[in-house]
Amino acid sequence: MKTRKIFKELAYPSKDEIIFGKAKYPLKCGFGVEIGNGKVLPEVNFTLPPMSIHENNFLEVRKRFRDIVNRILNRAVELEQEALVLELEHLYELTKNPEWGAVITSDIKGIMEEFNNKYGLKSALRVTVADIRDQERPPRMRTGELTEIMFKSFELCAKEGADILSIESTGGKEIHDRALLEGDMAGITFSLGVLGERDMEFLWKNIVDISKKYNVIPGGDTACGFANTAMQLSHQGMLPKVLASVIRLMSAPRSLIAIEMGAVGPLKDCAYENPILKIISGVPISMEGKSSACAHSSPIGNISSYACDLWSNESVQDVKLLSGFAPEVFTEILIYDCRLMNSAFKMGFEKKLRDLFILSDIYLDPQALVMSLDVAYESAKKILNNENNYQRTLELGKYAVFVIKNALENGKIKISEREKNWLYKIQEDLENLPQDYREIWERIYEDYKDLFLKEEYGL
Amino acid sequence: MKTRKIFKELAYPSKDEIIFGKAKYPLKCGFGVEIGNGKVLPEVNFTLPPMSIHENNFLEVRKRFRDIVNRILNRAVELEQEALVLELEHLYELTKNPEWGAVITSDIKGIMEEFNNKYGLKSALRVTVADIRDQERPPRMRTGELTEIMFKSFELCAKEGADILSIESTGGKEIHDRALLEGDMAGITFSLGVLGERDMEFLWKNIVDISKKYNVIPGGDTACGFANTAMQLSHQGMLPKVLASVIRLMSAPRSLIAIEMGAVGPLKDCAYENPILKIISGVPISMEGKSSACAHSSPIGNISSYACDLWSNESVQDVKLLSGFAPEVFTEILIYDCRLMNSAFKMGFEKKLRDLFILSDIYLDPQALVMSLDVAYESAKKILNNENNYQRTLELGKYAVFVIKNALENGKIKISEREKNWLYKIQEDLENLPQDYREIWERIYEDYKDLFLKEEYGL
Amino acid sequence: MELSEIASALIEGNRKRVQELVSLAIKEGVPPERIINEGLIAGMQVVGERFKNNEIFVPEVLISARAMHAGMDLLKPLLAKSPGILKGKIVIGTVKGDLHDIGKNLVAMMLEGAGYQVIDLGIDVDAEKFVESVKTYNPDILGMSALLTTTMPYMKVTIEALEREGLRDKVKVIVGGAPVTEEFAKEIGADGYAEDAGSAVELVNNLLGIKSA
Amino acid sequence: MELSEIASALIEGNRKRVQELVSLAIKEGVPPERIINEGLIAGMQVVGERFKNNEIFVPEVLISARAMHAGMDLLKPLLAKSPGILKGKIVIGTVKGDLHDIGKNLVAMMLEGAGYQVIDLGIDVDAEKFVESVKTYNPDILGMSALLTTTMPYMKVTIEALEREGLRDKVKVIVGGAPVTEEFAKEIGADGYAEDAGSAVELVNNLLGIKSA
Ligand SMILES: [Zn+2]
Ligand SMILES: [Zn+2]
Ligand SMILES: [Zn+2]
Repeated sequence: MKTRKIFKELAYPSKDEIIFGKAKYPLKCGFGVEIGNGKVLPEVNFTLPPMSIHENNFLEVRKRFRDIVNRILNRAVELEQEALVLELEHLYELTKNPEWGAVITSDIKGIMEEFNNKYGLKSALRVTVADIRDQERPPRMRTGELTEIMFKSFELCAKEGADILSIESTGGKEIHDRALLEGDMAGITFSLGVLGERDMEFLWKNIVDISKKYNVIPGGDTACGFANTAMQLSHQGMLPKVLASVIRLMSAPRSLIAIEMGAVGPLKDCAYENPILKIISGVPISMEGKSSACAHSSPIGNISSYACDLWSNESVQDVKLLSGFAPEVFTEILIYDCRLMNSAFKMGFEKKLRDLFILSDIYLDPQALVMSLDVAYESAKKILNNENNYQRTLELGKYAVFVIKNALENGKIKISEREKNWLYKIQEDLENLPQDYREIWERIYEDYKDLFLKEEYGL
Repeated sequence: MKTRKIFKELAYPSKDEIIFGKAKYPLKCGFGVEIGNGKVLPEVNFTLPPMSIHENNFLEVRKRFRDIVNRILNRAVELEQEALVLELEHLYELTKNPEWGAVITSDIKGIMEEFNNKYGLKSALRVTVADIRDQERPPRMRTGELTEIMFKSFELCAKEGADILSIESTGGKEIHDRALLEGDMAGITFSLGVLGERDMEFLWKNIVDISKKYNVIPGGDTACGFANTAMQLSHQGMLPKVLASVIRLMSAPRSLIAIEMGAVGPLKDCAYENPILKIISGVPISMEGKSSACAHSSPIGNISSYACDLWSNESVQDVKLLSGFAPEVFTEILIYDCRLMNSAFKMGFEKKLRDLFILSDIYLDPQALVMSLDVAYESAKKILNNENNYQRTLELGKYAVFVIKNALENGKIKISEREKNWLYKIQEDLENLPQDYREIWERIYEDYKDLFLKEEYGL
Repeated sequence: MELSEIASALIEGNRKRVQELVSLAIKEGVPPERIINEGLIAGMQVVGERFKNNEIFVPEVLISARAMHAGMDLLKPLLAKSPGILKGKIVIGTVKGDLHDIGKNLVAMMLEGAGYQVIDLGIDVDAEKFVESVKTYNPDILGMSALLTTTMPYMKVTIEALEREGLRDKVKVIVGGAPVTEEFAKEIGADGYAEDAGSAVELVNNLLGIKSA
Repeated sequence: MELSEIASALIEGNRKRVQELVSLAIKEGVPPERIINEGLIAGMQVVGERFKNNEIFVPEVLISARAMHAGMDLLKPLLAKSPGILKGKIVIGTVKGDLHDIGKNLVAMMLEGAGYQVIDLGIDVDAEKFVESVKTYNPDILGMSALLTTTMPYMKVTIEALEREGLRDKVKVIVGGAPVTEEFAKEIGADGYAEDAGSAVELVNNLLGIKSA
């Protein structure tokens, strides 16, 4: 297995250098797009309206995607936007039938080329393959047929025009889903710290190899299935916000592994842990916030933009609104969001705007607090202090608790009594976890063994 | 007829005082809402998905509106938003059946009260009655049955819980629609400068009287049917952008008449001419921009916010997106937009942010240019220099041409050759128009007489 | 005279000159079909192209369309004897409860410019009137427009009325307007949907099997 | 002993104590119906209320639910003789192609907490399996969940299969999941739609004519 690159120092020696639109290691891709080189660009996401996908309607599906992309790019031209990134996030069917995903990829790329020729519109295409391995339970993460199909999908999409490859990987999620609902910190830590690590190493070695073979960019991953699931359940009142906040920080070491294995960004939009990874590695990141309210509500609408290089709407169905279809509507909103950030550079005003984004949300929700620049920067340092992924994960969980408690004590944030109780419970649980992952393994194996196959994680 | 208040000096002696969130004459209304008193609040708009409204499904319509409002207010509570304004913009049916509009008004107000009691959420309700007079052609603007019904609708809604009354009035539109498509500056000027004035005086006298009777706020009007129609047709490539820009400024004197007759704001969201009116009168204004992309695309997504007291999404259908229904999604987006502006005050940073909003769009489209603070301020002065509404209108048209030509000559903006030709044509046409409206009347009466009834304008 | 002169005058929007030239051509005994096709329609096609290519705006198209109408007015008395020389007949209207006409007018203008005979029923047109118009004019296409989400469902009412009267097969139905979608068009059983005025011409050409210019 | 002690132990999430107390009650000859209704279900109803009132989160509910299951396990052998004491029987599953289970599990948990017997078919359930389950368990309610816009249409496939088998009238069908809407539910002929896990209980109560606590 390819060795992981272990970061020894932060890409940004000073916190104040972190800013939207500028990454230490910018990228060039697609039709003339530069990412992280001084400008924030929109990353537009889109998906089908409710409809099934099968052989008999596949022509209709293709047409639908073409229509969506044509409208998005038209809107970009109308608004004088010079460059943007599109993300094709696979529906399961597009990965399960690698040819289908590849055809759609090629269709989209063709339209992008047309617009580049006709209007000079710069664009790049991110293809996010679906992690279909969890379509089998317990999932076979390395040896299953679905694993093979998934990698084939990566290959074909890379071949047919993807500029950037990404995934929202699910290694450990089979355990995390249950641990989350039970508020079991042992299960959560084991999932993120041990299973997640092992799967990320395996998965990203392969994605990076494929990327090299086809000369495309290995983008990045996200803890979406973990931290965003927690965020959504806390939004629905199912889980405490403090739990979601703690999991957010705990997910960062796991997502970092993609970069340690060779991913170079732009990291995936829905990974709110990205600022930490940018601080460590200097790669450009995509982020989403208020303008992804179409996909999910969040308590981090403005703060999430302070370090973004791409600014995304996460996902929106192709349904008609009064002015047109939702994907073009959100394209327009993203373009204006980006214009604001980019104009700030012209006024020498970018750092103030960054601070404003942070101030807007930071004390209204602990989930915003743990995303703030100060906390992200400290988290990044803590990750570098410790090479053991399980321990990094545990450490960041404890740090999240510390940060929230601190803010509480200083009267900076307010949370409900039941949230407070949970904060103390989480603190206690984390403090009681062993420093050695083999011990935690013993502690939880019985509880979770039906849910996962240890061989599939090399355990 | 009530005498018009004629403004003798600008409410803002210095241009630099103009800022979002603060109006010279703030308002209090609804359940504890303060408008223009230091904070920008969201004004959330919503409408039904495609469906007809009739007696047999009216219960369904009511339920739908209640569901929409419950979701919007819930989202506001979840995001810790302390106050917001809702706008119920009547569909024709709700005005044509005044009882229907009143019942929906009362339903909505009831839910707002519940949320105020339960969560302390502050809210106010703007009801915008539809100008149904143009449902007859040629419209009877003063004497028709539809006129009576429309005023009855105002009365009933005021009685049943509206806090603010508004309208998107159409006086002169019957001529403007054709003049616009023909690019006939005489018809356009006559419509805005003469017919519009006469109708605004008549209409707003009545609305202000009704408002007094029921102790509600007479909000404001908009040149939506004129200037926004032009903007939309120019967006579709049907008309030149320079024409839409010129009409934008020309529409300001007309919209001002609502205030001269007693309207006190918050002025209507879609009136992009509002900054000029705020500069003159000091009343709070609602504006819309990037976050109303759901309702229409615009080249003024950021710049439109520089002076707003309410920030609106214009209108969005109740259709489902991935995260919920579109009205709650746009509520969230507006809340974050407002948070950003309001946080700027905390950082002492509001004027810089205002300038940033302007810089973002100003030179990308002549329609943004004519909305900028400098141009709005000069326009306001020009309006005060001349009490004759027809001459004000003509004057602002010429000033718009001047501003665009100037920017062109200084290399600040770029427009296509065909746009340039139109700019010169408009300039010539405007310069050839008489200073006396009675002369223009003679010039165009034959062309347009089939479209309007002069008695209905007191002519 | 050359019929292309008529086309040129029309492209310039010179109504008077178009009238003069058409009169002249009639006098010279040129068949009205040729005057229309090689003069007026040929000219309007250039205008349509220029509009499509973003060279001109609607007002310029309107001026040329007026010149065409002026020419047609002179030809109409002769046309009665030789009907059907236009590419097809289209009845168009905004549905009941909806008084928006700008979009509908633009579509009518584009279609006329493309050489179709357009009968405009106006705004607020109820199902009965649409049905009557099909009986009276026997059009190739019936076009309905709606700008309101609350009036859009009326398109279905009209189609059902056509079915009840046994007229549905005699005419192709097309729909359009801001809230209308392709799916909605399919759902209510329309034959076609156009996203904007520009694409309405293409749609009609396709439905009638006529090649676009 | 007081059956309310069982309820209290259950509310605290004390599984062991619930088991002890249930055993004791059985020994004392309390009818299983009473143990369930006045002990277990009474306790779960308090838990459900607390959750609804935002006093506790899902993990606490789950712990109590586990305690309830532990108590039920002791009662099951006796229950075979007196079936139907629960409020109703519900079969639930995530539709074919869709492997999301968090939402479905939450609904199942809420329903169990409200005193319903829930048979969970799991994820990726095809129409055949839904049909079989209706034949086998004869449930009052069949619940389908979908989180994907691409699998949601499969709900209709299932309802059609029920119709074909002549089972549609024997069971009320309810649907839910992020992309599902009330209109969609109506459109496919479902009997009910719940916006979230919390409102699923209310929906089922209404459909079965049972008053909510
Ligand atoms: Zn995601
Ligand atoms: Zn408007
Ligand atoms: Zn509005």
